Amino acid sequence: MIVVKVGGEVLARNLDGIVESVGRRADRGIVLVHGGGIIVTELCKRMGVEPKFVTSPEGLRSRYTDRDEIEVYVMAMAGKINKRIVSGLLSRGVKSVGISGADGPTAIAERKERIVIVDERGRKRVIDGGYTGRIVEIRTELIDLLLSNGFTVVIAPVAVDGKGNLLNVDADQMAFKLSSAVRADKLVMLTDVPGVLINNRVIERIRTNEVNEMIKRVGFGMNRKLMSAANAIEQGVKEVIISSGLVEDPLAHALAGGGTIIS
Amino acid sequence: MIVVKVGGEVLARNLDGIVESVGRRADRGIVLVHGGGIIVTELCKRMGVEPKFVTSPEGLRSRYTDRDEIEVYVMAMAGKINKRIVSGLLSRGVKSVGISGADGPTAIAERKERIVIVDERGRKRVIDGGYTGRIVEIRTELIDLLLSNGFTVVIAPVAVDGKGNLLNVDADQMAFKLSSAVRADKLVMLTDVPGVLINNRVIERIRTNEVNEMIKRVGFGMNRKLMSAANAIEQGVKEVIISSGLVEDPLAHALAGGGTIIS
Amino acid sequence: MRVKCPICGEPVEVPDDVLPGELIDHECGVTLEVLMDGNSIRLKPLEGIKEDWGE
Amino acid sequence: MRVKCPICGEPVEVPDDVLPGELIDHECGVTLEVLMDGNSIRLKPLEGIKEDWGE
Ligand SMILES: [Zn+2]
Ligand SMILES: [Zn+2]
Repeated sequence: MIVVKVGGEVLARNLDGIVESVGRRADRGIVLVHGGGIIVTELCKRMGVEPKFVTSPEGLRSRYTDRDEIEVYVMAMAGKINKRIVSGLLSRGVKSVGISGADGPTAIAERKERIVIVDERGRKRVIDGGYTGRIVEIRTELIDLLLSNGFTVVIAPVAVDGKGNLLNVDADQMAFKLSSAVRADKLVMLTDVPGVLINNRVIERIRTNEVNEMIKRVGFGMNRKLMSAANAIEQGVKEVIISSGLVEDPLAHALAGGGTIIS
Repeated sequence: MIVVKVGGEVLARNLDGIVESVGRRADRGIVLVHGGGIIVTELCKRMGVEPKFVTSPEGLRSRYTDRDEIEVYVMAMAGKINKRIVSGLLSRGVKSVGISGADGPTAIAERKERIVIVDERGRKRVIDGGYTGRIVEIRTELIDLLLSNGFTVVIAPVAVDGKGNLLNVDADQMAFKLSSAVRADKLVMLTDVPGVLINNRVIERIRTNEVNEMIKRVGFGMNRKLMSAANAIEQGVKEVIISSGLVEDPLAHALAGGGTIIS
Repeated sequence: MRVKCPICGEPVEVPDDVLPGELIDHECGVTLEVLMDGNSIRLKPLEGIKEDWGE
Repeated sequence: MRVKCPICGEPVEVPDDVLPGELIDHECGVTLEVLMDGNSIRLKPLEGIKEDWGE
């Protein structure tokens, strides 16, 4: 059984290619975790929902998901993108089910109830933490049931907390935690780069004990992926492949060693 | 096992009441089909998607679902409303799964590929039929699997055709066809009226052989419901209850005989 | 503008402001659909309309 | 405006344009959260912030 994560950039440029590639290997048992940040941003714009940012007392600026934005986020992720992938698989004869982490429930997250920010006047204030969550538990009952009955499972990066709040969770983190929880043979991360790059060369293989050294030499997004990959392998995933989602048949390419294998 | 259909008007006014009522009886096995037309219309407005209407050569004006509108429809139905119900059930400790008719697939529909309209210049023209569908097949595999494993199933009125097009389908029709397909004990239609009204009085019971007589005496929306109800009963549903979704504990009220029973 | 009817061969009067998909009932009894490809116009008997929709 | 510190009892200077949730570090070392109910102002030691978020 393999978990595939595909980001919003890749979906925007190659949705059909991804769907085709996943569909061809559906009999292996595939859980596809999708992102879609670009599409959320675009939709927010169309609906006049302004992106909000907050500044922490340490000066760190970050995106803030308020009540309006989580609504758009859920619609775009669990509605638009998720169902487009499902119907694409279906048109290729692959039976699939699209869920979010709230269904089952499958992904339970914790939200920051309150956060401290520095406001426009330069004064510290405590505000509601918004609707971003950190996954604290994966329940595999629903996914196991669907996979063992031959369905390809497509998951939107939405989680739920104990109070029933829908939360925005990072799709990478969802893929890592999910692949650990279901003890996937492989986790394939399809990105818009060909793998882990150092001096413009793709590193073919990284052992978990080399990750700490490696993360100093790669960019910010990639170092988080590497740390999470090492973590997932410690939790029982056999290997993580970071590879391009923009090539012909991205899964064949990834499984044939095109990209970086972390093991 | 019972199928419950709840319309958009009722959801807009009493979503929590419906969720609470369904949650209390989850152990009976419930499939909840929801509408949400009001929310789709509102969202279209916010996104600047104008509702479109077409006129048939017979002079009949009807709503037209174009490519922009089906996108909003899917997001609102399968994203916003569906996940809000699922998370509401979850916060009451009820494990549930929200799907659309495209998942599985569960509801296969046929769309009108081309339709004849009379255009603004008064001339007949043939145009693409848009994204409204008529359900031609219900596959119960996914629903059966979920129900038999203790999940409450929440279904958005989205279907799919053989080419993978997502289609807008009438939630009433979905509920009727679904309850026939799964051979439900009961189909409960929760509406914004207290039942089938004649001279302002709720008719307590209607036999299927009385339906033809009855439909002349009720309004347009209700006569379609009555015809479909009679049809569902012929197909094996034991009874259809048409009842208010706006009272306290609407399912208890319906199952205790509050409303109109068709059998 | 005049185009030959593909069924009876007689001329069909096509309005100058015709749009793709426009339907013209010809005197021989056929309903013709206007197909446009750039500036060229073809007429084809109307097909593929399901009358019996039911909902 | 001056309000009594709930920890040390000494006066705390509160700006006139204060907003709900605003934080004031008092000289006794406590961080106070401003709670507003209509026009009345209360100060409460800040609680319920998880520092260790990790992501
Ligand atoms: Zn002719
Ligand atoms: Zn003090």
